[in-house]
Amino acid sequence: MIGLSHYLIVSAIIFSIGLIGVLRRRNLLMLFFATEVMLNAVNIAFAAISHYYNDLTGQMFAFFVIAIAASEVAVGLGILIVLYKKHGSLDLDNLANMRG
Amino acid sequence: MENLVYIALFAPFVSSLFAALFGMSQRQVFVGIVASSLLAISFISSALLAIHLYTTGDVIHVRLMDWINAGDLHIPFGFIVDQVSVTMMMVVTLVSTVVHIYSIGYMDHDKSFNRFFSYLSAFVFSMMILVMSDNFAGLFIGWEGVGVCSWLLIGFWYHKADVTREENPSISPSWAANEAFIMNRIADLGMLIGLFIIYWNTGSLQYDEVFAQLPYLSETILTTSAFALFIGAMGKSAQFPLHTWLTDAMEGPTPVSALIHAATMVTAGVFLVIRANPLFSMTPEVSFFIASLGTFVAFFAASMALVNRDLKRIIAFSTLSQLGYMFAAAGLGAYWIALFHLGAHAFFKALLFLGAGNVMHAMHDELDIFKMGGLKKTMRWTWLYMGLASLALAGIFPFAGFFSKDAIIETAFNEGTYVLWAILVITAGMTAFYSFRQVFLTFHGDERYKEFGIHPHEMYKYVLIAMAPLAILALVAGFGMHQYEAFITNLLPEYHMSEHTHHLVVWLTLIVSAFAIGGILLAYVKYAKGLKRDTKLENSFAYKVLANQYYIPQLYEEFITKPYKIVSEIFWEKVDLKIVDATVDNIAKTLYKTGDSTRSMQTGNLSNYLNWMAVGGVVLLVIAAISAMLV
Amino acid sequence: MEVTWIGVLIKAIIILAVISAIAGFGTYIERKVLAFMQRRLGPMHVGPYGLLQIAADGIKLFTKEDIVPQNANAFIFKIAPVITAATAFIALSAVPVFPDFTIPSWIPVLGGTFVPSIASDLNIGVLFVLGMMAAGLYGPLLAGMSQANKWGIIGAARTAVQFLSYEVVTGLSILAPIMLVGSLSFVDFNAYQAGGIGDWLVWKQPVAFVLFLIAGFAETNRTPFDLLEHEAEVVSGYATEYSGMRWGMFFIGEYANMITVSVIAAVVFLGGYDAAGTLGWLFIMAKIAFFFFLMLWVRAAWPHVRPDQLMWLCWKVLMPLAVVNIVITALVMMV
Amino acid sequence: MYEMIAFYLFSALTIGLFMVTVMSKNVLYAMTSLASAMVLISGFFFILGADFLGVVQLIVYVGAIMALYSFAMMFFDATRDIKEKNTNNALVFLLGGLSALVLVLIFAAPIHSDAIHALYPIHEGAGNAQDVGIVLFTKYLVPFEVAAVMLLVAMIAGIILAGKKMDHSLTKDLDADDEILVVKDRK
Repeated sequence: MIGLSHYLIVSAIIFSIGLIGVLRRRNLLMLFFATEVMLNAVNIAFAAISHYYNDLTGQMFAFFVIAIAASEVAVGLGILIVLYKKHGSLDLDNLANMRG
Repeated sequence: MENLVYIALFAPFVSSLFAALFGMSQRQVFVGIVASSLLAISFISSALLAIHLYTTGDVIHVRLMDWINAGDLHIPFGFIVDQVSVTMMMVVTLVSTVVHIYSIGYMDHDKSFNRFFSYLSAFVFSMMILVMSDNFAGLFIGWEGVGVCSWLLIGFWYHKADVTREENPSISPSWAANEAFIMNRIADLGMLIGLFIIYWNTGSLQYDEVFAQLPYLSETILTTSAFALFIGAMGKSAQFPLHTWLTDAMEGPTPVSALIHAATMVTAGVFLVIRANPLFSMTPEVSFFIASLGTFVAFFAASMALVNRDLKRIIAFSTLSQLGYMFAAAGLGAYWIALFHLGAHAFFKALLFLGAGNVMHAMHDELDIFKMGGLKKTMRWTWLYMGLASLALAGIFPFAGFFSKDAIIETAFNEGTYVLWAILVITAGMTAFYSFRQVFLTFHGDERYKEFGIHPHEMYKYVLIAMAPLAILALVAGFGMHQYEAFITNLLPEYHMSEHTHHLVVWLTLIVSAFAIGGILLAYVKYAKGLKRDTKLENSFAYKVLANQYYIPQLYEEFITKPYKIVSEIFWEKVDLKIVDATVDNIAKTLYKTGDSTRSMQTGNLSNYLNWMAVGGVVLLVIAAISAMLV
Repeated sequence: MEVTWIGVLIKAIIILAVISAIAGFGTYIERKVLAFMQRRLGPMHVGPYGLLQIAADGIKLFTKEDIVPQNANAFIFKIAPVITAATAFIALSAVPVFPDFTIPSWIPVLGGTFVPSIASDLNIGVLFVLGMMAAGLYGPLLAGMSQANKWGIIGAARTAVQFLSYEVVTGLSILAPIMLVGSLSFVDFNAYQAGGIGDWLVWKQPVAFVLFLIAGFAETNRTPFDLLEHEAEVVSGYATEYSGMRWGMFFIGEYANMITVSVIAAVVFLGGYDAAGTLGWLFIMAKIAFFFFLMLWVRAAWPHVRPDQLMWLCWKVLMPLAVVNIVITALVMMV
Repeated sequence: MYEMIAFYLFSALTIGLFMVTVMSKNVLYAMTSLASAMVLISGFFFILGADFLGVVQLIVYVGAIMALYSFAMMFFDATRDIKEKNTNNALVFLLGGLSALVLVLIFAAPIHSDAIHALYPIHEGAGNAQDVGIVLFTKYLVPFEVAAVMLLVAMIAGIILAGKKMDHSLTKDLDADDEILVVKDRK
């Protein structure tokens, strides 16, 4: 029988995959992808908890996460395009202007 | 009727806001006219309310809204129009209407004309709140409101620079304004404490509820609260030892002196004692202290007025002295007499000040009466007004001052406090003397101003006409005393002379009048023919003490201001710099060092930052896991 | 009747077989209808009245050389048509193509099996179909992006723009009927309009109906909105580099989507399979056929629009109309 | 039984696809695998009875968000492999692996679920869409409205960021073809 732990573990694994992506990617677009992976991982956990505790709050949060992802894409892609026009690349190493 | 209450209350507010709209712009005469009209509307409403109250006897009590509703504390924004407040409303709105019109002429050449009207109307609004509120909280708000407006108006010419005390005893308008404000704050602390005690013990600040609870309170509480409230009254009404600000407040424009520092605001202290009369009648010790202090101040202020050379300061000292009379009456339980004197005094004192304003205007802001004289020729109307007001102040029959002051002196006799009575009688004589010293020095004798190249001229016509109501009232107000007694004693306790006093009343009146007339005669003999300076007298010790206000301002400066400054400096150097600032600096230094040493982490590369973030996240996770295992 | 997995399987097979066949047959119909409307004969040479043209086309498609351009991303290039076809069929799985029936008991093995009207009756059927059709945009998109061809890229860009924009209109226009019915299930839609022709939602929601049809044309990439592969402008758009059966899959997907939109329009607005039994069959088939024919008819009658006109129509005309329609519906329902 | 099969199938597929997303050098592969994994995640939602969430995932995530990504990718060169310096790969995998390990450990440990109660229990009989609607428009009305405003703001921001002067580069006067010619000239 599949329990909550199964879903949470899958969610944790996917989250870690996303984390690895965030850490090793240098291309901003790929970073965005990795972020989406992490968001989706969290959504799985939310839906699973919602199901197993019979409480809709988890699903609500998943909805809001999706809404946030949508806003993030709208703004983030705009920034990416501006960056690309300005620097001709999306590589993070080229954008390190803020050295402390 | 309810609408009239709101009109009377808010017309000055509207006027203030309207004038404030033009506060930064050029002088606009219509601002003054609109403000005066609104004040006149307020006055008419008050008058209608007074007539209504006089004919029907209905006390109007309105509740605008719930103001504070927190926990057990319920303070509504309520207003009451009863015999006491309607008297005050009449006095305040009448005098302020006259002063507003007067100011159109007086402030004619001032570039901050509009701003002046805004402040002046704001003051009237605060004063109306003070007198109309049905609870101590509202009274306190008005109390602070008039304080702020007074500060603004005393310091109206804030751009004038500070000078030494020898040159000008009040140093500068802004200094005087600050002095007034700070002294009032000190006194307000007393008042606040009084209010807290009252609220703590009765659970309310509504007048009626508080007074209904008084019989159940212990002696100590009553005495403390009464005394604390009286400290507030002392500050606002400039009683000794908080009196120095009032004379310095003469730095403000003369209409301000007339309205605020003679007729209305300074009487707020007396009003408070009258308003809280149930409390004060239950605390005879405090009441007697009030009476004694009032008598002392009456004499004390009059003595300083004897030798002063500054036209406005003389009137200010006389204000102090008359306030002393009012407190004496209130302290002796004759509340309605105190209120009557308050009203009568407002009329003739405002008139006196406005007259002084005319003189000032004519003399190009010169205030030294030794440099005046013979102004009667050019300023006939002003002479008439000031002479009339001085007669009223001196208490000569049939002027208003005669009736009210005589009643106070009779009260002192009636209560068996013969010492107070004697002092008050002597003071009456002194009052007459200094008033007429001033009139004679200003308007009679040789024209000393000529050597200063001044060409005096009479004030505008409309200003003189506007002053007429005050003159008429100063003349006839006394005859309404019996009707007023019947009216006011509906609310205030009645006060009757004993049989014994009644028999002697003619003699008492004669004694007082004799002193007054004697004072006038003395002044006539000494000054009517011109100024003959008596250097021997002027160099005598007593004269110097009086001229320097008993050296009290100097004492304050020496024993309060200077030590305070020294203590402050010590604290600044020892505590603030070495402990507080050092702590803050060290925190900053630590942060700087930490930042310096960890700066290399900031490569500007988002990837590195993300790595660090992940390290932090993993550490947190591990901590969470370990703590979960431990629990 | 209990839904068994055998029934569902049968249904799925029926859908796959029938729709695939219709897709092939549809090309024939389309050519014929267009020809008649243009006063010519259309395919006539292969078989009687050119009926065997389908078979000839099939053979051609299957035997044509499968080309993958040199610089293309081969894997993506290969799966893109599959995505189109697959999403189109998955969408059909939640649509009631025919009424439910029981296989007569005289047929061996399967006799007595209940075949449901919808392969999987989700209670959010409408949204599911819309979602799958939305996912269908990946076919043209990936195809265009993977083929290293400028026409392809432009086609892909147009795909994204057109599908994303018109999804908004589709969703909004169908929202008003959803509000009236109070359910997202096609079965409930059918039941709501069971009372005969007077109960059809098209009478209550004419604006939504027209908007849905227009958006449906755009979503299925039909004339006058076939900008994705508009020959005169972008050669063949996303399909430029495709040949053979891969191209055929796009074709099947497009026809399947046409049928899906027709079915939704028929079920949501025109009463669905209202009468039970044989007549229901006929009715829904007739309705679907009508919408299919309508698409061909429009193709014959209307010219293309420019891309900017397409966007203008979507965002400045249709979407506001749809929103106003929803607001009015809501107000009417509230009152 | 079905649930178990579906779960393991979906889990394996999503994890695999996400691995592709994270590891692939090719943007198209990454995008495709991400989109398909998201479709599969909606499958998770359907298994969990969150039908509405599943459909929203399909329409919004797959249909809109990922489509937007791919649309934006057309501004960049999608077919070329991206070159990234991958320093410190060991650290990255250590961190990722460690976090996964710890999380799995935490979730695999027995959960004390007694104290947790449902605040908005799912009604028997009513569909998921109805349930979601009721909760969304009562308890979560304000967050819902805020989210709507946030989306509007994001939309405006996106338009302003991307839409301004789309037709010419801020830094370069040459377009890509001219650049190639310039390079050739230098040779």
